[in-house]
Amino acid sequence: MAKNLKPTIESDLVRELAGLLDETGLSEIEYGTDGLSIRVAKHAVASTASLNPAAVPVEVPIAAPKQGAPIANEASYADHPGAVTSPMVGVVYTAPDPNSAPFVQVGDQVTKDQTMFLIEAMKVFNPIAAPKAGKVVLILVDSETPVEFGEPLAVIE
Amino acid sequence: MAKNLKPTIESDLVRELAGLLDETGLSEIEYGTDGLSIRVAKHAVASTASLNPAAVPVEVPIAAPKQGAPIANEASYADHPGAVTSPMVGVVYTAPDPNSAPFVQVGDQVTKDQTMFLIEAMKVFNPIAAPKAGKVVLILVDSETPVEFGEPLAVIE
Amino acid sequence: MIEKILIANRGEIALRIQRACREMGIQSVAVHSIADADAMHVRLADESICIGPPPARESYLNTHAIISAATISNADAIHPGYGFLSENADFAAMVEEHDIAFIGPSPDHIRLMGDKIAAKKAVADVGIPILPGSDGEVTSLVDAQEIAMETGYPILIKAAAGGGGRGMKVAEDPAGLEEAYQFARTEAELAFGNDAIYIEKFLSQPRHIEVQVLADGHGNVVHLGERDCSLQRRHQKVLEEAPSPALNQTQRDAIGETVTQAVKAIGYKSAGTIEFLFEDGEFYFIEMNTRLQVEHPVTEMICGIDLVREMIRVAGGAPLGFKQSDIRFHGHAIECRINAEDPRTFNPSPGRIGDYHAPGGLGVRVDSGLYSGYAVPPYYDSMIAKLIVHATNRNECLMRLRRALEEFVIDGISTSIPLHQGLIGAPDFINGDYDIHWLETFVAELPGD
Amino acid sequence: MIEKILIANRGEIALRIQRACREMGIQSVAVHSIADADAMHVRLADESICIGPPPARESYLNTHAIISAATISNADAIHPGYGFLSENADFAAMVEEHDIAFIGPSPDHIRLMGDKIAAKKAVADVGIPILPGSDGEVTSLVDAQEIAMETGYPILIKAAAGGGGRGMKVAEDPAGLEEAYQFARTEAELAFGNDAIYIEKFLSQPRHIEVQVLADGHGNVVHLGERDCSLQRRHQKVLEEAPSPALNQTQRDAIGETVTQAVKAIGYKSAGTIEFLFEDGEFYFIEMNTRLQVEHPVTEMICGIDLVREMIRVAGGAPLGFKQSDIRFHGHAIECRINAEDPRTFNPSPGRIGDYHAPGGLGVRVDSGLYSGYAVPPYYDSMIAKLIVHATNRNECLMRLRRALEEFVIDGISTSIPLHQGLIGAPDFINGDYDIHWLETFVAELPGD
Repeated sequence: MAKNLKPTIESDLVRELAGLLDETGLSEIEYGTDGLSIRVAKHAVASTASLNPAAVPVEVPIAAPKQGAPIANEASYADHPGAVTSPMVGVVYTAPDPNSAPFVQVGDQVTKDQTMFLIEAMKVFNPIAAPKAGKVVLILVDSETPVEFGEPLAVIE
Repeated sequence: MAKNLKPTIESDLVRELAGLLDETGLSEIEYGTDGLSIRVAKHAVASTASLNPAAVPVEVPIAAPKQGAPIANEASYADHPGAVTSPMVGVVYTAPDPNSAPFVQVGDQVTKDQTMFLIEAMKVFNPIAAPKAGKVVLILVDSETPVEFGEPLAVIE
Repeated sequence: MIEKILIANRGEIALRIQRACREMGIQSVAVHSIADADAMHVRLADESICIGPPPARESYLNTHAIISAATISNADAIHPGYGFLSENADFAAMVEEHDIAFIGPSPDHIRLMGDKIAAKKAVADVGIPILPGSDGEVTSLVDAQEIAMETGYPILIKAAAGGGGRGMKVAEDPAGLEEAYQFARTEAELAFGNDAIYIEKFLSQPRHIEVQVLADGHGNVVHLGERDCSLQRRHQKVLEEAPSPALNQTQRDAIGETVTQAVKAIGYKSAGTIEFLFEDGEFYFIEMNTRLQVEHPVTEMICGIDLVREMIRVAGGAPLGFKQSDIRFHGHAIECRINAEDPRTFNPSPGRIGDYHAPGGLGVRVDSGLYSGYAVPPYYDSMIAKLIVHATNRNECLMRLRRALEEFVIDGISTSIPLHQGLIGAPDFINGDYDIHWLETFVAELPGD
Repeated sequence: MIEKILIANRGEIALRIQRACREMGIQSVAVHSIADADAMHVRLADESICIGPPPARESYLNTHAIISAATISNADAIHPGYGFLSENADFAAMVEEHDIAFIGPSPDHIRLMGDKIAAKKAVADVGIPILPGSDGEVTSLVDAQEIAMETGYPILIKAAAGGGGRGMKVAEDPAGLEEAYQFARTEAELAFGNDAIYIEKFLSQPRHIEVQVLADGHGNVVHLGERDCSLQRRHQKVLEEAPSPALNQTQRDAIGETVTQAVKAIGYKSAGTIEFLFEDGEFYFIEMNTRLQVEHPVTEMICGIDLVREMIRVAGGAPLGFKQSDIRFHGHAIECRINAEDPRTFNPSPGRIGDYHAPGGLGVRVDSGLYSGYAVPPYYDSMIAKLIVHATNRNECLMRLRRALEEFVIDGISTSIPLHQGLIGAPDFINGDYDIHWLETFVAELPGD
């Protein structure tokens, strides 16, 4: 079913902040821009044993209730440079019809603009074209399942 | 404001805030402008770690409304090892009566158990004795003013 | 029976509707733009679907994406909230064509009330008092001059397709009429793609008073009293209260009855609001809002009725569970709209919330999707919270409001809380003595920094 | 006129009283122990005075410190809240001797109701139904045997100085009487320094139903309906609701009238509660609480009256502003007491709060001094928040409660929120079918970890 799009962990940024923490001798840095916030901390007393869960170096804002929809693992592919993401809400089809072979399969070489999927929205079938040429290394959706805007469908490398 | 650019860390700003932290002797700085917020903190290294969070005096909770009564500067003397603190709520007197000289003055040497103040509570005058011998370096209250429990009255060194 | 509702909105109203769904045992689907992935209503939703990028026209106004989202999630109803698609008749029709219930009035009623000239005629026909002026569209300057003379100056020229204060021009006297006429037509064409204009008497010191109605489409219509929304800045309501300090019980009962009969006569269904200007004891129709309003909570507080619940029930075909005689009004309620903006310059102030602590205790309600660590996105309306207080009478309500505003902590961004604190200390406001221009003057006279 | 009130309490009730003061334009003085220097009510106070170290007997029970604090701050009244000194007649008398108004009943009424034998006699004389049993103290085993036989087994032996469930022993039959008698006397002597005991009929499946009254000392007394507080664990109330699902309107009106007349007859002043056991349609007096109660908000929600405000008004000499006929009851309210404790083991869980987010929206009230970063001290009662919801009827109230509990975020410590979530899903509770033993059984049958 539909999934939340969640920001992936920007590990490099965390490492950079951790470096700054050491360099400056701070015990905490919180860094926020729209859509991303990182807090890194290193408490002196935590060097022997971690008494305090707040010492975990990365924190996503956590004050909101947590009953929301589960976070899909595939969401982390959305920022992959070779990700093919859904430009609309709809139902994805991996083949032109149920009796045909899929448009693409893992391992296939695709050319730029080659049709990889169809997405049905408002009773219209919209072809989803490969954004670049390359090899299909992952297909992240099953045929006839709903997809949301921005959801990763496949990865091309 | 473009928000979809890949975020980066403004390391120089963090370094500059860290420098300001050292320079000003603060333990925390939060800095926010549109679309960017940075918080840096440096906690004093606790000499002994306590398992009881209620006993840790390091962090002042920050979410509560701020309209509360102002915190007296003298409050910081309460933890001074030579502080003489009020054992009760009442009105303090620095002299046995308005026409007499004060019990003690700054610069006086006091002996242990020497009367330094009177505190009137429930119409009873309670003598406040020096907890140890030493020199009176500070007197923190005026005569006939109200004091609360634990309020520092004087400092002996 | 409605079993799953897609909420085609964001912010506090999405959360408000979601709460009603949860309390009714109805599943809810949150749709959101990329910028709202961390929003409270998305986190609390049974299901959530990202429908587009941050700009509203590509997400919250993207009718295809929303209908698709409803289809793939098997939602059997859509609640549009306020703003966005809530008064878009074509969208309402499209929803119905997909066999999804639109939680609101019929497309025809939305369309009728969206055309200000047609709406005025329609409500006048069913007994709603209107401002004297032209009988529909004015198409020539000569006609305008004649009508203005009959109506009496000053007069107001308004765009037929306008609303929310846009597309209006005052003519103080015959000399100013031609310029105002040409200006209004040009602006109407530019702003709405439709240069139709009409003329109304201009009131100098009116109050904005509106009457809330609920209709079930089975012939049952009730009114839930009035709201006084005169405190406006640039035609945006800032603080609303109910009941209005300006009405007496006779006026209240009379306008309520008039509105109820009119709404019944036009065959309206769902919640709706008829807005009036009120001056010298007379009501004059402004427009009918065919949707839930931002300020609906003040009505809920004084009449004890959950308006969103009733909208959902009615959309599901249920009759109203009460008659006019069952409705009792209790005490006084005030709502403050809290915006992410500088309280003096009114510049928007999006950004990350630091500490957040909502006021609590007796008679205090907060409708907000804020939480500590949430980032207010810069793409949408600046309203981030509504503080609603209720008390036995207006004076106690003001005191409670003062107390609650003092308790409210929203760190990290600027908010309009200080403006509200100033407002509730102003003698005119304390006395209930204000019109629709009062707030602009109050703001202009605030001491500078 | 009272101009400054010292609040001799802590936690949510101190904040509750402070809010009432602020809404009435009355200054407030917070007194606190060292452990509570960062408490919300201290931070919000006009003035605050530290009165002692963490242990309550040296701070919140330290009468001298509190009176001194009132004196140095020129407070003209003291509100004792609940617990601590609220039912200490000597303290009330001491306050009055210092020309400070005690916001509560007279010392004589506190003393009378503190003696359970005397209280029972006094209320029986003014028409309150009591449990059959001894006519006052029982001083010999022989008397006990005779009275028990007349009353009918099982019987309950209670300490005259007891309360809150302490000092009670059941005798199932004549054979068990001697042991129960000796045990009860010894325990009464040990627990209360007073071995006086009395005998009452033992009810097997009673509900706990209490009636709230307000009296102004000028002869005006009203009742504000009942609360059902049957959901108890170890004699501590866990969840309260109003009205009781067990009463019909005739029973409600009858007990309300009985209590009102009785309270008038004894000349009582201020807020008070008469607690009953209710079984088979009959009420039996337990005790009268001569103070504000933890669960007072459920009454406030259904009758729209601010009980703390009225207590303050009455203490200042004002007459009640309403008669019984002015009081209307609306809908249903439930209060959940949220404790800092493990929801399964009930072990206390003090400590620092991480994220804190209170539920909001229509019909939801939170009374709590919690905030993000606050440390719950280990020295006091574990109740840290009260969640009160109000809705049109009991079913909607349950749904709203469920929704509000889901929204409530209190991180960093364990709380009893999961217990409440379990409770509101239990069919017996949903049906309103429970007695004072029900919750103990429910808790015992909860699945283990």
